[in-house]
Amino acid sequence: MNALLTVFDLLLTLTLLGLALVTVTSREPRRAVILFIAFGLLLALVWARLRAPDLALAEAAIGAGLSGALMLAAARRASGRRTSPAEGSDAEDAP
Amino acid sequence: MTDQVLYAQLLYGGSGIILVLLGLWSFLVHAALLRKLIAINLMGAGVFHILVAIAYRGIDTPPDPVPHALVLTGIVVAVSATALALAFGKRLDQVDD
Amino acid sequence: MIDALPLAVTLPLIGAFAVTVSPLHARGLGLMAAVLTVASALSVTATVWSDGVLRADLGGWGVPLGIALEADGLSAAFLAMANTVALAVSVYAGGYFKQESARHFWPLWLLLWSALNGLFLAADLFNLYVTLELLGLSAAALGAITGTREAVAANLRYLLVGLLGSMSYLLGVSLVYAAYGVLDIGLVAEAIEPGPIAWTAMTLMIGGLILKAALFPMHFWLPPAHANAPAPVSAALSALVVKAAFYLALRLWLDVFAPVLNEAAANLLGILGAAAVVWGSWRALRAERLKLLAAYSTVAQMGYLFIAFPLLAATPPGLARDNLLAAVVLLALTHGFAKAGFFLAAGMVQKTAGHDRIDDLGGAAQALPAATFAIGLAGVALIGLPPSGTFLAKWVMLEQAMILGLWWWLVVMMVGTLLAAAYIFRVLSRAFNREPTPYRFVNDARTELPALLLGLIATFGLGIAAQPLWVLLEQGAFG
Amino acid sequence: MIRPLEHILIPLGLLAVGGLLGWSFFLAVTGDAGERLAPIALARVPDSGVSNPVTSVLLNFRAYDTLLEFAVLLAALLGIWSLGSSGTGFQPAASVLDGMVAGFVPLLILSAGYMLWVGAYAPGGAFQAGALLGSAGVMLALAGHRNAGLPSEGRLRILVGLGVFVCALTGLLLMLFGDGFLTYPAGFAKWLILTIETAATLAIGATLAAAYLGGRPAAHPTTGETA
Repeated sequence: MNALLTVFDLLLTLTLLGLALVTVTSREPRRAVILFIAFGLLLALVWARLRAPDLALAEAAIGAGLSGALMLAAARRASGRRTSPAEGSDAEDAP
Repeated sequence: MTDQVLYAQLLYGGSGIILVLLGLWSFLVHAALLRKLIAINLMGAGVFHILVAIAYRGIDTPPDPVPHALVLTGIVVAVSATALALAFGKRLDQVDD
Repeated sequence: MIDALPLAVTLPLIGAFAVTVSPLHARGLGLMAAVLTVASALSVTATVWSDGVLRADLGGWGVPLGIALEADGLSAAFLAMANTVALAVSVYAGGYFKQESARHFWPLWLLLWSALNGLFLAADLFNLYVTLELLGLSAAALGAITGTREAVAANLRYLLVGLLGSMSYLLGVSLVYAAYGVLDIGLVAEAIEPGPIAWTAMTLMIGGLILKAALFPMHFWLPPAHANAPAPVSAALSALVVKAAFYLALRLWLDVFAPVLNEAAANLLGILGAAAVVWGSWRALRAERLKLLAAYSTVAQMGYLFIAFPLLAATPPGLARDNLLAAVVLLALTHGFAKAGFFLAAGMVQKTAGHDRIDDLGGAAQALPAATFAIGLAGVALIGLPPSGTFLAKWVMLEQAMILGLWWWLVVMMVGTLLAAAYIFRVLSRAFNREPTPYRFVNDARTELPALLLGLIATFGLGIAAQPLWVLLEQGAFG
Repeated sequence: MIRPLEHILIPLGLLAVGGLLGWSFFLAVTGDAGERLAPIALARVPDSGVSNPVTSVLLNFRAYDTLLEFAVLLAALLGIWSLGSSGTGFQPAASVLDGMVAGFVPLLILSAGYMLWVGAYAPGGAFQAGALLGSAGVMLALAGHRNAGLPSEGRLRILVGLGVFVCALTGLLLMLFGDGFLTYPAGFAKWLILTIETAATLAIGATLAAAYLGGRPAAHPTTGETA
């Protein structure tokens, strides 16, 4: 039982970190946001495992859900604006 | 504290630290607002993850509610800041057009 | 039972609700909330003065479970300065903002005010994080209130930098809770021991605050953010908001991390402060716009405050150290009054002339005598000429640096003072370059008197009557 | 292409920071912090008026934090509003989506009420409930409702400030007529917490939905408001 839990914890952590890594390295705004939402949902799952169901609910609804919705709207605007010329380097559309 | 709990605290707390570093790296090297915001939210998630990890006291022991309350506060602060920053970004787009 | 500590935080919150709900009466309601808030804050300071340290256990649970508010001499001094300046800013804003911008200004301004008071009174490390975030968000929102490209871009950067700073701070708090299991400042101070945990936590927390206090080289966000905000907001940002971050750094340094301090960290802060003094003063001298000059001058003045850390670290506890600490606080308070007065007066110049280009200020002194006089008074305090509080404070710091044999800090402060004199006289010489023509001294009392009053307090009030500050700081601030 | 700052210097710096952090965290977790505040907090939960420990901390032991947190939410929304009106809404949704929304929104509102009530003794509470209300607003906005189901500006202004107001007012009244700021008298804690939470749920829901619209609600035809 304990060994199983240990392996489960390790897998969960590795998935979480992997998801975070692909989130920060993805250039396309919309894709990055969707990965971020997935990350938030997985984080909620991890917190449920750590006996923090209140936080799991809040993270899923606010951290992933509403932050994600806000960012998706922004990403849609961002890709709408640069439909025409440069789809290129990420550093170009600086704030 | 049993070894099982210590292992979980170190594993999850350690991954929280990695999340903070990953977010910090992304915040420093990426210029686009959306990527900076994702980065800072990831950093926040890392800090929250550390707090959740130290609140954990075993699979059948009630966890420490104080860090949980801090994290809940932090989540709401994070979404507020994200919303405000995105509104700033939207305004910049409008002024540019 | 009336407890002034929670009142000072809650009254502006209630006021913010009132002006949010009835934006048409924003100015009247806002001023009413401002007066009530000032009254409660000053009564806190007066009570600390007469009765000693004040403490309130919110929720009645007591520490470690509950949150406490605490006012000692240090908090009371900053609280009194911040609330006086904030009242002047409020009166000025009542004349400055017209209907549409007034309804946006007032609720955010009262929220910012509440965050300031909350920060000065907080005795809980996590509660401080929440006040920092409230301060950062409301400050950035206020700075961008004009909606121009420059203002929004500058304040977006400020917001992001501020978030990074508070994240670093929160990480430090998490580490403290993990290691010591408490959040109350007093309890953490009892539990803390020298070692890597305390080290890392201190670096994270003070590092985050340095970002927010715009210490060189993290100052890059400040000049555009403060120079592009409307004048009353610039005054509050430059005089109060960065000062709050400095206050908290000083508080942590003195109260929480006292057992783990070392000279290397203090020297690093001092070196950054010295660089800020030279760089900020130089850029202020080269600035083309009056408000940009004032903003760079803030970078320099924040530098002086951080030079105090190595001096404090090198001075053994006793009368000399108490005097040094009081001098630093006096410097911070004087700068608060002077910079707010400067920005408010600069706002009048900008509004009347339609621009704030220093080279084209010709005749401003004749058109706006009161504003020019306020700039002159604030200038006296920014340079550190007698009888301003800055003069006295710098004198104590210089003396202590000489006694300690740390002459290089002395050189930096001298250079900074000369540069400050140069940039202030540059403004004044431009303002006075026309034949005098008779005008009224005061044109618009509501906006010019607050600036003038702040200048007077900075130059005469805190200079000639600095003694009470020493008495106030004896309430729990001297070690 | 290797950019030295991005690919070498910053990662090296972060590695150093990470090492320091990891080391300190290891020492902190394996040190003698014991059970931190957990035993004290859990022992007092029965006196807090609610049996969910997290709600106890949030709305009783550390309720002052929560008051300031409501203020943070309000500040963010006021900042968004100061930058202008929301502008163009979303395209009206296809009828399928509209039908889904018609079913979903009441469900979300119901779950929000349930979440609020259940927060006293089970996972849930004002924040989760408020978030559900907020998502109902987001759904309506996505389906093409211009104001995301929010009321007119006058009422909306009351709604978004309600969390700050009710919590601060409760605190002050308890200070003036009771034992101290936000000190709930025995026996009333449950109802005071529920009152604050109800106000907070409405405020959080309205604030999050309004923040999603990204500007002040489009002008009501009768008021003729301009940005």
